[in-house]
This record gives sequence, structure tokens and C-alpha cells, in this order.
Amino acid sequence: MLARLEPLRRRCAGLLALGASFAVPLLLAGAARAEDAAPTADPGHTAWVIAATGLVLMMTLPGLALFYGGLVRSKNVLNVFMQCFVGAGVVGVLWVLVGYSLAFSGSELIPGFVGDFSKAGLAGITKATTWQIIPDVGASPEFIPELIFVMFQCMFAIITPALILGAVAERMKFSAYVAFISLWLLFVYCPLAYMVWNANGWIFKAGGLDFAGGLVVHMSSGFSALALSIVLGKRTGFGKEPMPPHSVPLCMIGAGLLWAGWFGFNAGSALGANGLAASAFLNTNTATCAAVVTWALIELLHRGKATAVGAATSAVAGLVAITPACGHVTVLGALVIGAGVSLISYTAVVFLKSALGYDDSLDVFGVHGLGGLWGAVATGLFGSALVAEPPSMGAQLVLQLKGVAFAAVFAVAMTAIIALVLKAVMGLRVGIEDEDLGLDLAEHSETAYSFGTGAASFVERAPEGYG
Amino acid sequence: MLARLEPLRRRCAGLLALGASFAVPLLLAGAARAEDAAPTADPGHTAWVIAATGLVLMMTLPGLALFYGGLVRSKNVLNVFMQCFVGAGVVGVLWVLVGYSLAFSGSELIPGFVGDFSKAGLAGITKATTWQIIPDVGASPEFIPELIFVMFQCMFAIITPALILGAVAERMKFSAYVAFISLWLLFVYCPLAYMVWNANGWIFKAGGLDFAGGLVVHMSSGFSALALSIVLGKRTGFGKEPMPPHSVPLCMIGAGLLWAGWFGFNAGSALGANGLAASAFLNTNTATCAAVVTWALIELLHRGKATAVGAATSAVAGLVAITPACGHVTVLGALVIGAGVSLISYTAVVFLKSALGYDDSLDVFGVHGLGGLWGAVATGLFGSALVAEPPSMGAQLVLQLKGVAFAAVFAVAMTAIIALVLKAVMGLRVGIEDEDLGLDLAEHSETAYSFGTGAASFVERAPEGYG
Amino acid sequence: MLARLEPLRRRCAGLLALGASFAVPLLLAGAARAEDAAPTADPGHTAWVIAATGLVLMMTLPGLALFYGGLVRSKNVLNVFMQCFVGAGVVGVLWVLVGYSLAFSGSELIPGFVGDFSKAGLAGITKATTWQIIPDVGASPEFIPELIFVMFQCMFAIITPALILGAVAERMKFSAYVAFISLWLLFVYCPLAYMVWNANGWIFKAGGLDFAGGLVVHMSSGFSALALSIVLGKRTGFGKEPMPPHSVPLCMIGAGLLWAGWFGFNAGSALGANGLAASAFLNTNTATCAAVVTWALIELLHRGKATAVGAATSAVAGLVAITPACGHVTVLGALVIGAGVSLISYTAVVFLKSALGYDDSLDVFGVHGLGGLWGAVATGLFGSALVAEPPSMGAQLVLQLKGVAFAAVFAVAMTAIIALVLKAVMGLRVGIEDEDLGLDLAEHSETAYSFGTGAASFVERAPEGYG
Amino acid sequence: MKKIEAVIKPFKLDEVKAALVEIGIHGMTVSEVRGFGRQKGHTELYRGAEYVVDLLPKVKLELVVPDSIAEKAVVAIKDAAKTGHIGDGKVFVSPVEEAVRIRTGERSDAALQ
Amino acid sequence: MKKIEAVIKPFKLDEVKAALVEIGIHGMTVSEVRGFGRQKGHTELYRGAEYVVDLLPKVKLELVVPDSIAEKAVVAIKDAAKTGHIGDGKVFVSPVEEAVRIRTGERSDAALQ
Amino acid sequence: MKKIEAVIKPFKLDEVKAALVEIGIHGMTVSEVRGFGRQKGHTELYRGAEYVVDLLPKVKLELVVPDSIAEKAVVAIKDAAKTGHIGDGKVFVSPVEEAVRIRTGERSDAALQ
Ligand SMILES: Nc1ncnc2c1ncn2[C@@H]1O[C@H](COP(=O)(O)OP(=O)(O)O)[C@@H](O)[C@H]1O
Ligand SMILES: Nc1ncnc2c1ncn2[C@@H]1O[C@H](COP(=O)(O)OP(=O)(O)O)[C@@H](O)[C@H]1O
Ligand SMILES: Nc1ncnc2c1ncn2[C@@H]1O[C@H](COP(=O)(O)OP(=O)(O)O)[C@@H](O)[C@H]1O
Repeated sequence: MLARLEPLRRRCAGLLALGASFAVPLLLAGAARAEDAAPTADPGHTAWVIAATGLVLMMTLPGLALFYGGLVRSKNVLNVFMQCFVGAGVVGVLWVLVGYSLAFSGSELIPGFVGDFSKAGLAGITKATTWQIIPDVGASPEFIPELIFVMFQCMFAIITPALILGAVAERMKFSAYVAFISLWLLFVYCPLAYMVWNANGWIFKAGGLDFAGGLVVHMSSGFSALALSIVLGKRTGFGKEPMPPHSVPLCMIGAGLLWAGWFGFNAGSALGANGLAASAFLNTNTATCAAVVTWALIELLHRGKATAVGAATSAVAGLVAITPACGHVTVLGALVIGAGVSLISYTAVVFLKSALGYDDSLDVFGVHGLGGLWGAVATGLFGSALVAEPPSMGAQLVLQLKGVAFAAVFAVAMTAIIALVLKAVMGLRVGIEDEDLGLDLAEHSETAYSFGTGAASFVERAPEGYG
Repeated sequence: MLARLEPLRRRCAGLLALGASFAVPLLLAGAARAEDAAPTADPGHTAWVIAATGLVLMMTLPGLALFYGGLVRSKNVLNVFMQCFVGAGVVGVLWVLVGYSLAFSGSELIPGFVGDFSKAGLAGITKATTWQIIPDVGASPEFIPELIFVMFQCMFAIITPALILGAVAERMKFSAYVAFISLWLLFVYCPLAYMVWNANGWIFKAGGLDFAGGLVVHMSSGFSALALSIVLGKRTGFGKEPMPPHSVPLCMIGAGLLWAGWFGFNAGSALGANGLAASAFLNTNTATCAAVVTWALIELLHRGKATAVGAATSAVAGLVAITPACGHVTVLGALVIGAGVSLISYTAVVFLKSALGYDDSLDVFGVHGLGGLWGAVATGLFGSALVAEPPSMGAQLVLQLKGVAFAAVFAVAMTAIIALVLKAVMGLRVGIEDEDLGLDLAEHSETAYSFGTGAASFVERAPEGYG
Repeated sequence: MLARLEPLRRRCAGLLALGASFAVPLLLAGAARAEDAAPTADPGHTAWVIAATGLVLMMTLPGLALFYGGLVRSKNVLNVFMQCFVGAGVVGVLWVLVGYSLAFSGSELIPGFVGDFSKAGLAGITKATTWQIIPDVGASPEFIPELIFVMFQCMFAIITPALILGAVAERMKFSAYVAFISLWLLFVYCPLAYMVWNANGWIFKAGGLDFAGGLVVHMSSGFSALALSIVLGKRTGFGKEPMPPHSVPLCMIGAGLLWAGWFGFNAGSALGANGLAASAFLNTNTATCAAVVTWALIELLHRGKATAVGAATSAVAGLVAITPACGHVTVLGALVIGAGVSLISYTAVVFLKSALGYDDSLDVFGVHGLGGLWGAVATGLFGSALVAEPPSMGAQLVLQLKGVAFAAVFAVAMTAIIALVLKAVMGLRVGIEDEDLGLDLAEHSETAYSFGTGAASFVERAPEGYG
Repeated sequence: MKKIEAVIKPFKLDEVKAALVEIGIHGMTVSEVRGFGRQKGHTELYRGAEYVVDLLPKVKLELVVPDSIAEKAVVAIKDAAKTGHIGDGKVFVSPVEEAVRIRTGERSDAALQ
Repeated sequence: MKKIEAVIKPFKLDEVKAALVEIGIHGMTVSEVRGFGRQKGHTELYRGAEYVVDLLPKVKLELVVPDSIAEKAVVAIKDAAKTGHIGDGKVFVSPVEEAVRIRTGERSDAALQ
Repeated sequence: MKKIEAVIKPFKLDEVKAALVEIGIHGMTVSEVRGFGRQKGHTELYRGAEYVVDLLPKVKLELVVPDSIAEKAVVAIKDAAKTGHIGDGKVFVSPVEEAVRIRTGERSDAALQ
């Protein structure tokens, strides 16, 4: 999704003709005459990006909500859903008001680091405004409506903070969660998106590659998850009593929808329907398949059985790792990235977590933090930039490592600051009785499931004609 | 989805060139020569409308089925699924046989009110027949295959009667339900679609705006739901015993899929992949986010807790309200419409329902009826028609109010007639014992859930080698 | 998805202009000059095929997993999910390594029967390589990136073996399942795909029609399912104790997602966004609706009640039957095919199965085997080939019967061989205690559901800091 | 002390609970069970095959009460749970030797108040 | 009257029910429970961590019968529920003082027929 | 023999089980129940309407033990299950006349070991 040629996007669409194979002088003349016209959106590219944007929303609602919701205990599942739904609501509003502008405006508050408010409230963006798609080497510029780009990016901004909730599930105050992600969006996500994807961002300008968000989405959320879970503290009983998933089938539905939706995320990041999108799609699927197979084999060797939660986890890990790389590698690279992430994330989830003793409830750090890190590094190892003369592998790797190191430090530091401020101001955790009772009842006065014929009878009075 | 230029659609595709920016004389000459050729479908627009059509089916199956199914008691969930599935089957068959013709034929049975049978059985529609997409001001005409327009509209015709079931859940005879929606489709939905979306419909001609179905889909189903639930009577125990949702997670999955699918519904109603579709998409998401946040705040103020069922409900309410407006308003309008609908629907669901005492099981009237009404009115307040010289705000508002008033009266009156006829002919309700037993067993001889190792043992004989 | 013109696909894109209606001499001159350029992908067609590919993945994950998973007992549901997820992983890796090459390479190992390894590891396929879409009569050639065709086909290769698992659910060893589908992919699926869809395949060359996979997908999996279930033997208790579905709602969600995803499968098989895709879409929906209505009527007559499992089953049956026909028939043909398949599959599932006494757990043979057979035959009865001079109905019918007969015999024979070899080498079934305990615990050391506050307490020790 | 166990129709639970509260009983334990008896089970369908489910959903109440009010409780339950239709259920009374309130350690009748 | 409580393996329920019907017992109440005993629990996995679940699914039967047929019922259950493997379960017999059929108000043995 | 029934808070199950194992009791049956008592129920919300759920999740333990260790078991449960907060639950003791181990046919105390 790099906006590398964003400054170009107001140039004339007539140049389109230059790259076309049957460009004859007369047409060029026509093109020349239109030189000053605004670029128009291509319906084909637009069609795919609209569909992709819908898919990315589906990743969060209901995808991620199910993936996480199935893994928690039945007394906390609605809290997870609420974090996803109300989180989406808050981010969706903030995004059109200021978030998009901070990340994708053409002018900047802090040069190289964050945009300004010039596009706040989507000022200046109409149905006719366009945005340039990722150009393949030698291809002519093509465009989609900027409004759909705003939405495509909005869905990224919705899912990224939602990823963090997995680390703090089953114990964080709902109000504190909403406050946290609002601040996190503005102070962590928007700046990182600016640095990596805006043509004026320092990582972008340095040549760091992050096709669909290894740094911006996964490392940022994964490392923030680690920091937040440490500030928050462990769940009561963590390490003593197991807390098995209350519904693995829900988790599997979520994993399936994430897999399908991720095609929108990764192939959609080409911002068009072309060979680059097809390649991103193929790499996404291939890496994920490799990750699932590898994880199952590791489990078989380590514990003698391959598990369903393992399959769901590894699918997500594979999808995470290929995210930054999917537009830059070949199918072989995808296979290696997928197999590699299972090794890394399995190790982190099984050994690292227990060694370090933090309680990242649903392993956001092991899967997204380290998976995103691996993907970003692997992009330097196996990928090549979409420019005429890509840098050498060594040079690209150094660029990637710089980006990775910065994203990790930035996410951890900013998250720690936000979390500590909120802890002081409003408190982050529910009380121990509420944790025991479950967050669904304690924070939302609801129960997820009421089975049995007698369930409805278990109630006394119904003021205001409840029915 | 207004078919405003439908009569034009057989004109030549050559005119396409007229609007293109690099139109040179020679090309125009070529265009002129082709003046009489049939218009051809644009692959890009077609791509998005095909995808959108699939998304709209997904809204009903499984989206709406889950949203409603999760909210009923566990003894009635399969009945809800059956209403959605068999309902889709019946409507899908009726639509290609007569429904599409009644709504979208070029000639009419009752002028201004309903079409005729000239397209019955899709007579005259081939793979090559095309339909014009919604033209933006000054844009040249573009086309999609009419067959996909038939299907896009079919999915609207499937979901609209299904919305009504929420009002009559847990007590209506299955056979009566199927009979009801069949008649309702032909006598309520098709005429309303004709009036609002057919170029010859009186509301269309008057200039009433309804981009994706505030009147045709939501007011029609919502007001019919109210009428039908009153004719049907309350559920036994309504108001005395609470009837909590048996599975809020199912409801949330449904809400998520509805949200994602609604992009197909609203942005698909542009019938193409362009700035208009992008704008409809952005408004849809923005209004929904605003509705979710607003509802949560209202709940917090009123009861001290934000709930998951509330989040799901408000998401749907936001989607409903923006439906008629999404192609006509700006992002600010979308924010106001979303926030407004939460105020209106919350008030209706909590105070109006108990004040009036009707049993609209899952609040179809409060959410769809009033949400659709608000959206249609708000289109007059904040929106502008897609024509060169849109009427003044006051004039448009009057047009909208006319449409709203007609749709409300028409839906209530027609539904009451159909319901009373069916009540006399076949009866509408199951017996009280069947209501107590649950409609899954009583109407479908099935049980939704069989958990526990011992579940299968709870059975005596298995004739015909059941397994 | 017939690749009928595949050998043409490297010819020049300039010919495109030939079919365009406003082709003027000058443009033709331009086209002529570009005669040798590589064909480029059309963004519109590409957009739809990318979206369709995502939809087809969603059919398996989570669609099919839910449809089957809901129908088994709660002690075996995770095993079904694992068969779908790990199955997808294995097929996804094998496909890019060798499967695609065996099915779609331009040269062949066994002439007319199977391709070779010339495209192994996707050798020679770049972002710029294209594949020709299904040409309508008289249309000019159009293209999509070959990489997305590779993926579209990959999703078919993922779902087809997964269909088989329904026949062997609740008793097959997980390791044996994975081994089986790997061999089955290479020795049954890839050859059949070659014969039917590759321009050099003998069925293709003979003129056999199979638009989206009646033979390749449904008959192959359905007849293989029958063979495998017989080799495997019945479930313990089959025919004595009923084994009711543990969660009909999960099954219904699956059916809904299959329905929506199938639009990608069938309309996507046009490989483009045009009238042919629209027609395939319309036929798909219409046949499915007809099947659902017909099945419900049959149930009403036979047992007095229409059931939810019946609605889900008939939706799938309708989708199966229209698969080979959807690009070749009109709406009337679709109605007949849909109604017909319900008669055939209901009879098979209720009477044939108990008469013959095999234990095809979830009726893969009755629904997919016979549904696919009926669809392939019906294509001969009601459909016409997409060529200038299609053969007579009688001649086409003979061609179809030849294909059907071959596919049935080939699938049964090959599956029996693979199954017997695996039975000898590694054993196919779990032990009877494991069958009783359930495959989730026995094969994956997991439990699908842990409800109740006390669930987590039911555990003793948690080595390695489990939490 | 006596233990009273009642198996009743699920939708009667509220009424029975109210009847017990009325006679001053403020403690009981409820569970979901399945009952087999004279009441006929349902026929269910699965893909055209019929089968009978003869274990029906019931709710079981357990309450331990001082001897003195056992009979009153039995009558209260019997009256509140009655529909007159087959399958209304049973009430059983059996002896209890000791009761302890965990929170306080109180024993016997004192544990029940 | 006696109350017979049996904790058995779930898949044996059908056989035990049939055995009881055979000796003329037509009423019982069934519930799903979890048993802890000599039978070893399962090891389960979650993301590479192992844990033991030592409460296993069992089915509990409760039936109140006239004194006269209590022993016959115990034997019927014991025989039908036996697999010979560990974890087959237990049968307990305890005294019941009163039984009431809610529908009719019949008491004692009459309530049980 | 005595039957000990305890209704406790769900999260206390592990501790109670451990306490019983410690005094040599290796068999018990556990079920999920709902309790009504002094402990106040929750208020729940549904679309702006409030209602009270006054049946709270509890866990019921049943164990049959030889007379000799009944009191020890009661005390072990009482101590392990206690939080001191309302709703901790109850322990009841009642007489059992016979016990049978299905697997072996052993009776009485021998069936319990
Ligand atoms: N002998 C028994 N022991 C224990 N429970 C019984 C007994 N007989 C009946 N029940 C319970 O009482 C319920 C109602 O009994 P049933 O014979 O169906 O109707 P009724 O009590 O009206 O004669 C049964 O479903 C079962 O749960
Ligand atoms: N003392 C007891 N009191 C109550 N239930 C018991 C007792 N001992 C065992 N059980 C129940 O009986 C079941 C089987 O007991 P177990 O010791 O595993 O095998 P077996 O009965 O074959 O020796 C247990 O799972 C538990 O439900
Ligand atoms: N008389 C009784 N008979 C049976 N169970 C009871 C009785 N009284 C209380 N219980 C059970 O004990 C639980 C705790 O009782 P409660 O009165 O809430 O608190 P406490 O035991 O601390 O006074 C209840 O939820 C219920 O399950």
C-alpha cells in the first residue's frame, strides 16, 4: 500500500496512454490535450478495492471478534465482542475526523513523522478526487477514488488496535480499553502509518518496505500488546489454573474469516486489480498454508498431536508474516516465510512466554509482534522493491532492520506512556470480584448464552415491560 | 439504485466517448458510426456489482438469520433459520418468474404504481442485455449486464420480507409465514420498488430520493412488522417473564456480517465501481460507527452499562438509517444520521414499545421502521439529488415526507389486509402448547443443539437405518 | 472455467479491438502494430476473479467446516475443522509445487489424461503472465493474471478433497486422512481437472461440458466418498443409535456461507465480469432456491414437516447440481435442475442409503455424487456449448454421459486403490475406544466447548505455565 | 431435617419458586435434568429418518428444610407445579442428618435459615 | 421407598434404560455430571501446554422405587452398565420417606406407578 | 455409609477437590447447578430493560463415604470452600443404605475404596 507516487497523483491521466502497448501518435496527441485534466478512477481497480475494503471490515467484525471470543472463557466473550464493535465505532469516527489526515495528508506536523489536520473531516475530498494505485515497474499511473482509499485505510485502523485486546482480555476495564485505543490510534498508529506509507514518511523515504502492514499493523499491535499486558498485570489464577477456550469452533470460524478477509488486506494493498494483487494473493495463501502445515508438524513432534487451536493460530501467524512481504516476494519466499513463522511463533508462545512469565492472554505478541517482525525482516531477505533498480539484498535488509527496530521501540514506549497515564487517571483493571464474575456481567450486565428451556424462568422481575 | 435513466439504456454506447476527457474528433467519428450498437457492459462496474450481489445474499444467509436467531430462545432458533432459508427459496423463485417484472418492467399494470408481466420469466433478457448504472452528474452512461441487476435486486427482495420475521418470531406458524411473505412480496414489495426505483414510478418521477432502500426495504418491512405483530398478538408470557437471547455471540456474528454485507447493499446500489460507490461506502461505515458510539453512550447514561446486544442493534440501526441517504450526503451528514438514529431507535425500543404494549419480538419497527423513516427524512435534510440542478432543501424535504407517509400507510394497510385474510383462511399462530414446546420441535421436528456425550443416547428407535 | 482457448492465450491482445463495436481503421492499425505484444490483464475481469477466489476459500474455511462440523456429534467437531484447515494447508502447498502443473500445464505426461511438471513451482509464471477468460461466442479474447487463475483453481483443489471428509467423519485417523487427500489430489483430482478443463484433456477435446466442476469437483468427491466410506466401514452404533447433529445453527451458518461463496465458484468460473458471469450467477441462485423449495415440499409430503437440516442440505444440493450447467442453461433450465436434484438427492439419502446400508456419515454421495451427476446430465439436456455451432441436444447428451461414466468409474477405482494401500500401510480407522471417546480428544487432545463457570476448574496441573 | 426433591416442568420454575418464597423458604438448588416417564417423547427428523427422543427436559429442585415445614413445602410445590397434564413430575422427601453453612460453620436448622 | 442413584458411562444409558423398562420401571430422571475417581483423566493441549482434565463425563440416573423392587433394580443397572473397565461407576441406595405425583396428588408407592 | 452433598462456589472446586484427596477420598461426582439463597442475583440488561437473575451458578459435589470419615470430609469441604462471603454454600449429610461398584459388583464400604 505504499503511496510512493502519491505526490504524482494529481498529474494527468493522459500519461496512462504512454504505457499502453498500442499507443499511436494520434492517441498520444489526444492524451496530450487532456494533460491538465484530473485523473479519473478506473472501474476495475476500484471494484476490487471496494470489495477488499468490505473484506477487511469482515476481518474484525466478526472475524477477529470470533477468533478471540472463542478463546476466552464463556464469562468474558461478550466483552471481547464489545471491544471489537465499540472499538470499530470509535475508530471509524475518529478516522474520518482526524486519523486519516494525520496519516495521509500531504503536509505534516512533525516532518517525516506525522501528518497534519489539512484533511481533517476529509476536507477537500470529493467523489471525484482520486488516489494512485501501487505502480508496478514501468506501468502507467492508474487511480481509484480517494474516498475508497480513506475507507480501505479505515479498516486497517479499526483492526490494528483491536488486535491488542487479545493481550489484555478477561481483565481490562471496558472504559479504559476504549480510552486506550483512542489515544493509541492517534499517537501510535497514525504516526507509524505516516512514517511507513506516506510518501513523506521517513521510513518510506529511506526505502523501507512494508507492503500491507508488517510494521504498521502487526509489530505495532504486537509490541504494544506486550507492553500493555505487562502494565496491566496477569489474570488472577494465571499459571495456576488452565483457562481453556470456551468455544474452539467460534475460534475456528474466526480464523477462517480472517484467512478469507486477509486477501482483501494483502491483495487489496495493491490498491488495484492487477498482477501485483494476484501475486500478493498467491503469496498470502501459500505462506498461510505452509505455516499451518509446519505448525501441525511441530506440534506432532513436540506433543504428539496436532491441535485445532494450533491450526487457527498458525493460519493467523502465516497471514501476519506474509503481510509486509506479499507484494515483494515470489512463491518460494512465501513458503519459507510461512514455515519460518510457525517455528518462531510456536517457540515464543510455548517457551518464551513461560520463561518470561508475562500474561499475554491470547498471544498477540508471539503471533503478531514476532510474526510481523519476522515478515518484515524476511522481506529484506527474500523480497525486492517495486522500483526500477531495487537495492541489494544486504542494503534492503539493513533498511528493514532499521524499520523493525524503530517500530518495536516506538510501540512499546508510546504504549507504556499511554497505559501508565490511564492507569493513574482512571485505572486499567476491573476488581478481582468482577474478574471472577466475568466481564460480561460485570462490565456489560449480560450473559452470552442462555440455554435450556428453563433459562428464561431464572429471572424475577421485568420492569418496563421487558419481553 | 435509482433507475432514473432506465429509458435511456438502449441508446448507443458511443455516447460514452462524449464524456471522456480525451475525446478527439476522430474518436467521436468512430463513436458516431457505432451510434446504433447495443451498449456493452463495463467489466469493472460489473465486477463490483457481482461481488456486491453475493454480499447482499450473505446479509440474509447467514447474516440476518444469525442476528435474529441468536436473539430468540434456543427452542425457536431453527424456526428463524427456516424462515430465512425457505423464505429465500420462495422469493428467489417468485422473483425470476414475476417479481422482477412487476418491479422493473418498462410497461405497467397500474400506471405509476406497479409494472406488468412483460419481463415475466425474464423474457427478453439475455447475457448481452445491459442496464445503465447510476449516472453521476455529467458522467457518460455506463452499463452492467441486466442479469446481474436482476440478481442484485433479487437479494433485496429476499432480505426485505425476512426482516419482518423478527417481529413475529417465536409464535407464527411456518406455513402461514411462507404464505405471508409470498403475498407480501407481490403486493407490497414489488409495487413499492416500482414506485420508488422504476423510472415510471410516481415517487421516482416526483423526485423522491431513496438511494438503497430506506422506503422500499426498511420502512416497508418495519411498518409491516408492526402491523403483523399486532394482528398476530403477543407471545405467551410477554411482559411477565424475560425472554433473554439464547446466544448473544450468534447475534454478534450476524451483526458483523450484516455490517460487511451492507457495503454491497449500499455501495452496490451505485450499480458501478466509481466515486459514487466509494462515497456510499464511506457514508455507510461512518453512520454506523456514529450510531454504535451514540447508542453505547445513551446506554451508559440510562443504565450505567453499554451492552453487546445494544452494539449489535445500533450497528443495524445505523446501517438502516444511512441506506436511503448514502449516495446523497457528505461525511458530516452521515455522522448526524448515525447519531440521530440511535437516539430515535433507543427511545422507540425502550419507551415507545412498553408504552404502546405491542410485542414486536426483536424490534423490527423500532430499528427498521423508524430508522428507515429517519433516514428518508434526513436525506431531504442533508442530501442532494444526483441531478444538475437539485431542488432546494425545503422542496426535497417535502418530497421525502410525501414518500415516507405513503410508504408507511401503504405497508401497514396492505400487511393488515394480507394478515387478516391469512388468519381467516389458515390461521397465523401455533397453539399455546407448541409455543411452549418451541417452534423448532413443533414446526420442524428438530432440536438446535445436542451437547454432551450422552445426547445421542437419549433416543429410542431409528426406523429406516437412521445414522 | 473451460480453458478452451488456452493455446490462444499468448496471441496478441490487439485482437481485442476486433470485437469492439467502434473499431475504426486507425485503432485497428494501432492494434496491428501491437500484434506481438503480450496480452495484458483487464482490471475489471481481474477484480471479479480475485474477489471470487476469496469467496471460494471462504466456502471451505469456514463454510464447509461449519456445514459438516455442525452435523457431527460434539465430540468430533474439531476433527472436522482440522480436516478442513490442515487439509487446506497441505493442498495449498502441493498445488503451487506440483498440482497446478499437473492440471494446467501446456505439455503432458499421459496425453489427454494428465499434465507434466513444466509449471512445477509455478515455473515461468510472473506477475505479467496472463490467462484467457472464457470467451463468449464472438467475443474478443480478454485476460486475467495467470497467478490469480492459479489461486482460483487452488481453492477448487482445496474444497474438493474436503468434501469427501463428510463421508468418513467421526472415525477416520487424522494422519490417514491427510495422507489420503494428498494422494487423492495428485492421482484423482489433478488428472480429472486436466481431462475436463485443460485444452488438451480428452473430455475437453471431445466437447464434454462442465462449467464449474460437476465432474471434476462433485462427482469426483461424491463417488470417492462412497468408495472410501465402504473401505473404512461404518461408525460404531450406526443404524442402531441416532447420531443427531450437535449444532444445527453451525450447519446453517455453513450452508449460508456456502451459498454466498458458491457465487464465486460458479460465476467466477467465467473468469471475468461479464454477461456470462451474470448468467452463471443467476442460474446458481435460481436453481438453489428451486431446490430448497422442492425439498421442503417433499419433506412436508413424506414426513409432514420441513426441517432446517433439510433446507441446508437442499441448498447445497441445488448448488452442486447447477455447477456444471450454470454457464450453459437459461433460467428455466436452472429451475428444473434445482427441483430435480432435490428429488434425486432426497431419494438417495432416505431410501438408497438405508437400502444399500453404507455409512456415508453426512451424505456426500447422495448430495455431491448424484447431484453432480444429475447436473452434468442436465447440462446435456438443457444447456448449450459456448461455441458458434453447438452440437445437437442428443449429441451433447451422449458426450455428457461419456464424461459422467468415466468420472464415476475413475473416482471409485482410484479411491479404492489409494484407500486399500493406506489401510495396509498405516491403517485408516481409529480404535473403537477412541471412536467412543471422540476424535477431538483422541486425535487432537482438545475439547470443543468448555461452558460454565466451573469448566476451568476441572483441571489439575498446568506444566509450563499454561494460562 | 428433610430433603425435598422435586422434578417439575421447566416453565413452572418461577411459580414454584414464588410459592416457596411465600411460605418463607429462601434457599434452594436448581438443576436441569431430563425425565423419562409416562409422558410421551417427541419424534424428531434427520434427513427423512424419524426417531423418538423420550427423555424430556425437566427442572429439578432440591431444598433441605426443617422437619416442621417439610409438609408445607411439599404441598406448596405440588400446587404450584400442577398443570394437570401428564408429565407434571414428582416430589420426593428423604431424611437429612446434618446441614452446615459453609460461610459460618452453623449446623443443623440454623444452617438453613 | 428407596432412591437409587447410579453414575454410569454415558454411552451405557440406552442399555440401562432398556434393562429397567424390562423389569417394569417406567420412571427415572437423568442428568449429565462429571465424575472423579480411579479412572484416569485426559491430557489436553492448548498452544503447546499440557494439562490434565480429571473430571470425566458421566450420566447420573435417579429413580425412586418401592422397597420391594429396589434390589432388582440395582442388579439390573449393575449388569447393564458393566463394561468391566475402570470407571464403570457406582450405584447407591438410600431411604425415601414420601413421594408425591404432582399431577394427581397421589402419594407413596401409588405415586411411582 | 453417608452421602455428603455440597453446594459451593464454582471457582472453589479445585481447592475442595484437593482437600478431599488429601484426606484420602478419591471418588466424587460433580454437577453444575444454580443456587437461590441469600446471595443477591445479578441485574441484567436487554435493550434498555433491566431484569434480575436470582439463580446463580454453583457447583454441587456428591460423595458417598464410610460413616467413619463422614465428619472429616464435611470439615474438609467446609474449610476449603469458605471465602467468608455470602453465598459460600451448604453441606448436607444423609444416610445411604447400599453402595455397589458396577465394575466388580463389590458392595458397601468396599465399593467406595
Ligand atoms: N420413579 C421415578 N423416579 C424418579 N423420577 C421419576 C420417577 N417417575 C417419574 N419421574 C420423573 O417425573 C417426571 C414426570 O413423570 P411422568 O411419569 O412422565 O408423569 P406424571 O408424573 O405426570 O405421571 C419424569 O419425566 C421423571 O423425570
Ligand atoms: N465415593 C463416591 N461418591 C460418589 N461418586 C463416586 C464415588 N466414587 C466414584 N464415584 C463416581 O463413580 C465414577 C467411577 O468411579 P471410578 O473410581 O473412576 O471407577 P470404578 O467405579 O470402576 O472403580 C466416578 O467417575 C464418580 O462419578
Ligand atoms: N435450604 C437449602 N436447600 C438446598 N440448597 C440450599 C439451601 N439454602 C441454600 N442453598 C444453596 O446454597 C447456596 C448458598 O446459599 P446462600 O443463602 O446464598 O448463602 P450462605 O450459604 O452463605 O448463607 C444457594 O445458592 C443454594 O444453592
